[in-house]
Amino acid sequence: MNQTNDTLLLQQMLRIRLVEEEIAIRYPEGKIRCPTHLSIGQEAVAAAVGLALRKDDLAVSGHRAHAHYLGKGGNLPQMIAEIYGKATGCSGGKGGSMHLVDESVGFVGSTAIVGGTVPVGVGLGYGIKLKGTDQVSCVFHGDAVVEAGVFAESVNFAALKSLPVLFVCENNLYSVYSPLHVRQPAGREIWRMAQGMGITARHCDGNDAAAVYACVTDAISSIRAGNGPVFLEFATYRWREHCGPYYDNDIGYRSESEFLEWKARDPIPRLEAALLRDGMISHADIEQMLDNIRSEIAAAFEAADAAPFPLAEEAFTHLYAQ
Amino acid sequence: MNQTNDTLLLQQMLRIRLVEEEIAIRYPEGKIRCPTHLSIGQEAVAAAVGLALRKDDLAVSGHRAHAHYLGKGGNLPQMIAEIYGKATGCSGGKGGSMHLVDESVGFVGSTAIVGGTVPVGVGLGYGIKLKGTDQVSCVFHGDAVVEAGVFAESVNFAALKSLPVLFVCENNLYSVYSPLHVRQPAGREIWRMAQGMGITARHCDGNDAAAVYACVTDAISSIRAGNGPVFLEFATYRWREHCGPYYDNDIGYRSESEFLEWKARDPIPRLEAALLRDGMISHADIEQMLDNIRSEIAAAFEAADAAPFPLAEEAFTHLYAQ
Amino acid sequence: MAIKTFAQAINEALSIAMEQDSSVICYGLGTDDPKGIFGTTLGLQEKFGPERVFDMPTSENAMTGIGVGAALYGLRPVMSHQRLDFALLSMDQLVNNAAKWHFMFGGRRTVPLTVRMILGRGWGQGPTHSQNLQAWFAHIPGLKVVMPAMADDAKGLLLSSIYDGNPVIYLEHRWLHNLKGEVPAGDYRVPIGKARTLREGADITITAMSYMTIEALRACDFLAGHGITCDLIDLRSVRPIDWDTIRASVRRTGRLLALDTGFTTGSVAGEIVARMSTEYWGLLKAAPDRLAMPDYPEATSPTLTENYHIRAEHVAAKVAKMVGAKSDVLELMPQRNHPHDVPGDWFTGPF
Amino acid sequence: MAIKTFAQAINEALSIAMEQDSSVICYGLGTDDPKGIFGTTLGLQEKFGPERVFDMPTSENAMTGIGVGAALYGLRPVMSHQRLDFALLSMDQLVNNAAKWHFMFGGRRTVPLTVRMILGRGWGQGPTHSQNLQAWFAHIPGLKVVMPAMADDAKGLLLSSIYDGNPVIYLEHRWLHNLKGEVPAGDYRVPIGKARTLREGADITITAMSYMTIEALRACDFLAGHGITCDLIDLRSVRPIDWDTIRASVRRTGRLLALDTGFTTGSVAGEIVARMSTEYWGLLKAAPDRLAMPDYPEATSPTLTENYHIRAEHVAAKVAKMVGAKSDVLELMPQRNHPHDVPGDWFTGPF
Ligand SMILES: Cc1ncc(C[n+]2csc(CCOP(=O)(O)OP(=O)(O)O)c2C)c(N)n1
Ligand SMILES: Cc1ncc(C[n+]2csc(CCOP(=O)(O)OP(=O)(O)O)c2C)c(N)n1
Ligand SMILES: [Mg+2]
Ligand SMILES: [Mg+2]
Repeated sequence: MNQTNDTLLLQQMLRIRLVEEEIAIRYPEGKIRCPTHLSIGQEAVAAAVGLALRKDDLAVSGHRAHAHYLGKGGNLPQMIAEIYGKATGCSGGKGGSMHLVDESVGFVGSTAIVGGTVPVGVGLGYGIKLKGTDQVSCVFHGDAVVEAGVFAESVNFAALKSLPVLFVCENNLYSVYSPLHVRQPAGREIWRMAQGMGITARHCDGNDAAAVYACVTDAISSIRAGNGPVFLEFATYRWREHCGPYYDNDIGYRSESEFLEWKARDPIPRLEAALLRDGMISHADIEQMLDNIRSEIAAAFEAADAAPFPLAEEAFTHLYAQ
Repeated sequence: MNQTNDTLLLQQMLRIRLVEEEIAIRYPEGKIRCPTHLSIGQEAVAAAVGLALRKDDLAVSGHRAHAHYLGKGGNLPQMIAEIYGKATGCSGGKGGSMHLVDESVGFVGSTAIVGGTVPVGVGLGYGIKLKGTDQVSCVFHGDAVVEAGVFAESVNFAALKSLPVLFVCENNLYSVYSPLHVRQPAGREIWRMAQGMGITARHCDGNDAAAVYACVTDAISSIRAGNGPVFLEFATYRWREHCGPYYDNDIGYRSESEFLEWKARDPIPRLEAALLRDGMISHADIEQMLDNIRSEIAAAFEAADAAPFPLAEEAFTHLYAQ
Repeated sequence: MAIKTFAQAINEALSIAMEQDSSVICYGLGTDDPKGIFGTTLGLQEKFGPERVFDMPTSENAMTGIGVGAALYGLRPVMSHQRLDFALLSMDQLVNNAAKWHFMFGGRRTVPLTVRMILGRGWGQGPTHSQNLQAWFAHIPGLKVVMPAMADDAKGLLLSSIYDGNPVIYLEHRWLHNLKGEVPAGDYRVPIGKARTLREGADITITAMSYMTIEALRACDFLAGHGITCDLIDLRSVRPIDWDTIRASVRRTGRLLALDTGFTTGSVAGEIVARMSTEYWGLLKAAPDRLAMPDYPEATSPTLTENYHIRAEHVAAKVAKMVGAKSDVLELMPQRNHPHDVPGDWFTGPF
Repeated sequence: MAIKTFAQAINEALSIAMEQDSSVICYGLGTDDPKGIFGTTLGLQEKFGPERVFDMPTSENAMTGIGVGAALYGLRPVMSHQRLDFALLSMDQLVNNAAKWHFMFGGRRTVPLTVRMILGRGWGQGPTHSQNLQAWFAHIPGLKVVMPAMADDAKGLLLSSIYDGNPVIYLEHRWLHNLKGEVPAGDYRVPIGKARTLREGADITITAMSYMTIEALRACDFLAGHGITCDLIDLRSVRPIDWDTIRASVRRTGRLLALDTGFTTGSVAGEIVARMSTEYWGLLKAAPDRLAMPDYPEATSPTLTENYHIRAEHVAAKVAKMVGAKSDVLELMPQRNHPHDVPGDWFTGPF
């Protein structure tokens, strides 16, 4: 198989999907003992953005960060180990699912406070600008983040200083169980609001991986060309419950039919079908891809399960840097 | 003299101007011992908004609030006494220049943290909506306030709930000594940003008292008609130093020529000339007006000067409501 | 009296307040969602409508200021944060506005605002979903701070908070929500600023609050079986602190151990030790002491919380040492049979 | 050594750090304006350019997070707040991000961020321009907190803060800016976490910080003239606290008076009393005590601050009482000849 961007995109999406599904399967065993937010249904954005960014570009994210971490090239075994609370985890077990880091690929960190890393990403952008590199700092965030004052403050500063920051907003219509209409005014278009704050902004179908990729690539070129920050809004949908492994269309805050509509827009079969149609990939290629991913995942979970826990005394380390 | 709205406007502006000038004269005596921010040059907005609001409408403001308090009908002797730190002050000496209140006319309070009363004004609006009255809650604020995250959060909620809130932004180009261009992106129009956040927004020359009045009256009708919040931006200019009684065009953050340009747009002679031209008022009327204001002011300062200070033990009262 | 969970008691208090007073409103993230803030707000929107009970944008600071404004208008808002940690975004409105409004305007107005904050713990909540910063609020003149441990107090203190003329921070520990107790019916109020002595004893005064009271109870009951009797004072309010009750007890026992669910340094427990040391240095029979969380954030991995929290056995060991008893009685202490990072077997995550 | 004001010492420290290390940046409201944050940042933008020295939008929370991000990128940002009170808007970024980043990512990264906050007082600063909330920061694991009183320490602690790998809160009292002292030249550093004993004596240990140290000095020097000698420990850092120095002194004097510029309840002074009471209950010769601000906001009117702050005469009176001396010597204490609400006659408002 010829590794084009599109096949890489597919592969990334599949990898994220299967990792998240495996976490969902394992969660009820009670060995993953931390709040865990899955990205199933939203893989296109993470995969495309990750692919469009260079390895030395930087990224930060929030509570739902597995996909962003993996898309950016983060180390899978270290992520799974972290979720299991093991000493071999990317944060040594201190952080869990909501605190991922892989500096070797520019994934600077994800944290658990809504909006908390938005200014951090902008500060990275300030560093980039000051040092004069052509890196980009990418801030992954959800639709609720734009309600946080720190978002407006951060966008204002990024625009003021024309910083190399890419804001990637995954609008999945919900914040926990709260639909947009109880949080933002009717008729609000998030990307237009960002535009009103003074930055270039666009929106795009977040379940069309190729379109996301094109849109992000454009934005990144513009940023690298020194044209300042760009805000991108992607429409997408989270399939499972906000936090935890299950489906929850039955509990009343959204409908099974809404879910099914969005499931029909699953970004993976969509890209798969296009690639098959165009002869870019064969069914056998896909099987091969899946096999590779499955064994990678199996190995990661096995290693995580087998890895040692941090010693209890490790709780009292790393408070201050020397 | 026939007390039309326009003559009332003039009278309000003159009254505010003369009060502020008297404070400027007295400040160096060392009896006014608190940070004090004068509104000289910006009287049109406070006068027009105060006149357009009903007495039972509510208002909040920030550090530069004398004009807003007076415009809304606040008690002058109590304000001067408060600035002098006297027991007869509107806040009993606890608050000083930056903490004015006169509930009898709906002036709910001004405070010293930039943006601090913006959500308070929105909360008043929520109360109004819940109780179903047709009051309006007016939030006076400066151009720096829109940089504070709490502004975006407050506007979002006001728009979401369609609250009866009037945002009055006096854009005087500076925050302390900082011009707009070090704080907000080039090309930013504040009112358009507010629009992007989902609320009705307009802008207007803040030194044309009649235009301000027309604009505010429109906005208030729309709000009372249940159409939700309105944001108004008024271009204006502060003549004296940010805090304190002096001119400071010599210290370098802005130019004498800029000041002179704005001084030429002084809202008071502008309205005065129009009224004289249209025969709405005579020179004698104006003299009479000035005389009345001067004696009112003299009396207020005399009373404040003569009033007792709060007892030192009063410092330890009013911590908790019973 | 009916047996209710702590969460149900909160729900009942809200419902009663909203029923009898149309100025009470209730909002916060998830207030009307299917989980109803761990069950505490379930059914309220159905009963009182979406104008009085509502979800909110993720705008903690403005929504607090909006509560201040609504309170100034004459409402009695109850705002909830699913974690105290999120409320860090609202310190300006809480401290610069809510706490000071009455004072800085010379007593002209009052701000009857109640802010509920849930204290997270366990199951990998991690560094930013587990902070117990009561010491911060207790340091601020103008705020009141309550920390109920028992279901009846959860109800009684919430009703008192709502009807108090001042801003009250109501801190509820996630590990208490499922605990049950007898809860008086109707508009039951527990006065803010009054502690409750849950056990009486001669050997030592123990002060505790919130979930730490539960651990302290286990320790006291165990020790009582071995001849060591403790005065266990459940503070219930940490601002104001009921000094009279503490004084009376310390005067009697001559020993003091202050417990706290927060970081040790600068804790409310430290304040109690400090003040009692100053006032009663002459009559203390032993050095006063405290047990609180270590001066580290709570990490995520289950093994990293094994030695982190103060449990009944630590309290018992400390008391034994302070009263000069042999501490090998501790080996007799019954062990818990559920993992250390959950309040009970009923808890299976994720939040 | 040159004589410099406290503000000049800060300016010099910033200039030296920026000169020798291009990763140091400096920002905050008014940083490059004609007043240069009470003179502390004057001339820096001219020397180091507008990319490294800049004003900012009134966005305290984001600008703190931006400092965290810049620090993670490898810069050493110094952010300034003209009043601590404004920094209340940034507690989320300071406490949830800056303080915890190193810990919650298992030590992978460090956040060398310095946040200067100015403590207001007097001339009607009023309730929200005068808060001394060091107890808050000192309660947070992961933060360091320094509070210099002397010009040399102002310089030495600022340089140490900038080069520390951790977030440091640097608290400077407005009433110190014009005080003068000898300031060593060059890259002079004072270690964070080390106190300084400014007066040695036998009768009592006094701990103080920031402006309170100035008042304590006057008290000590007056008392020394009347035969009462004090160990005066200027804490300089309030997290970490230099317990060794305090311990050594208390062991020697057997008496402790902790002073604080913050609200009494929950103060750092209380923490010192608490810990020393626990550790040294057996050897204290008198009840340990503290003097701090009352548990009320600072009001605006000059008469309302007359009895609000702790001054040298209060310290002297308290010490006299604690050591059992006749307190009528206090009548001999020289009176200040400037009004109580200004640091000196040079101050004529407005800010
Ligand atoms: C400041 C803050 N408030 C509330 C929360 C609780 N919370 C966790 S995730 C979340 C929803 C965020 O929604 P969104 O940004 O749309 O991301 P999504 O979960 O949809 O991916 C909320 C409210 C939090 N973590 N931080
Ligand atoms: C949160 C906060 N940050 C900084 C300050 C200091 N400060 C006082 S007034 C002011 C300027 C505000 O400018 P603007 O809103 O434009 O009002 P203006 O003074 O021009 O009337 C600033 C920054 C403050 N009071 N509060
Ligand atoms: Mg969402
Ligand atoms: Mg302005």
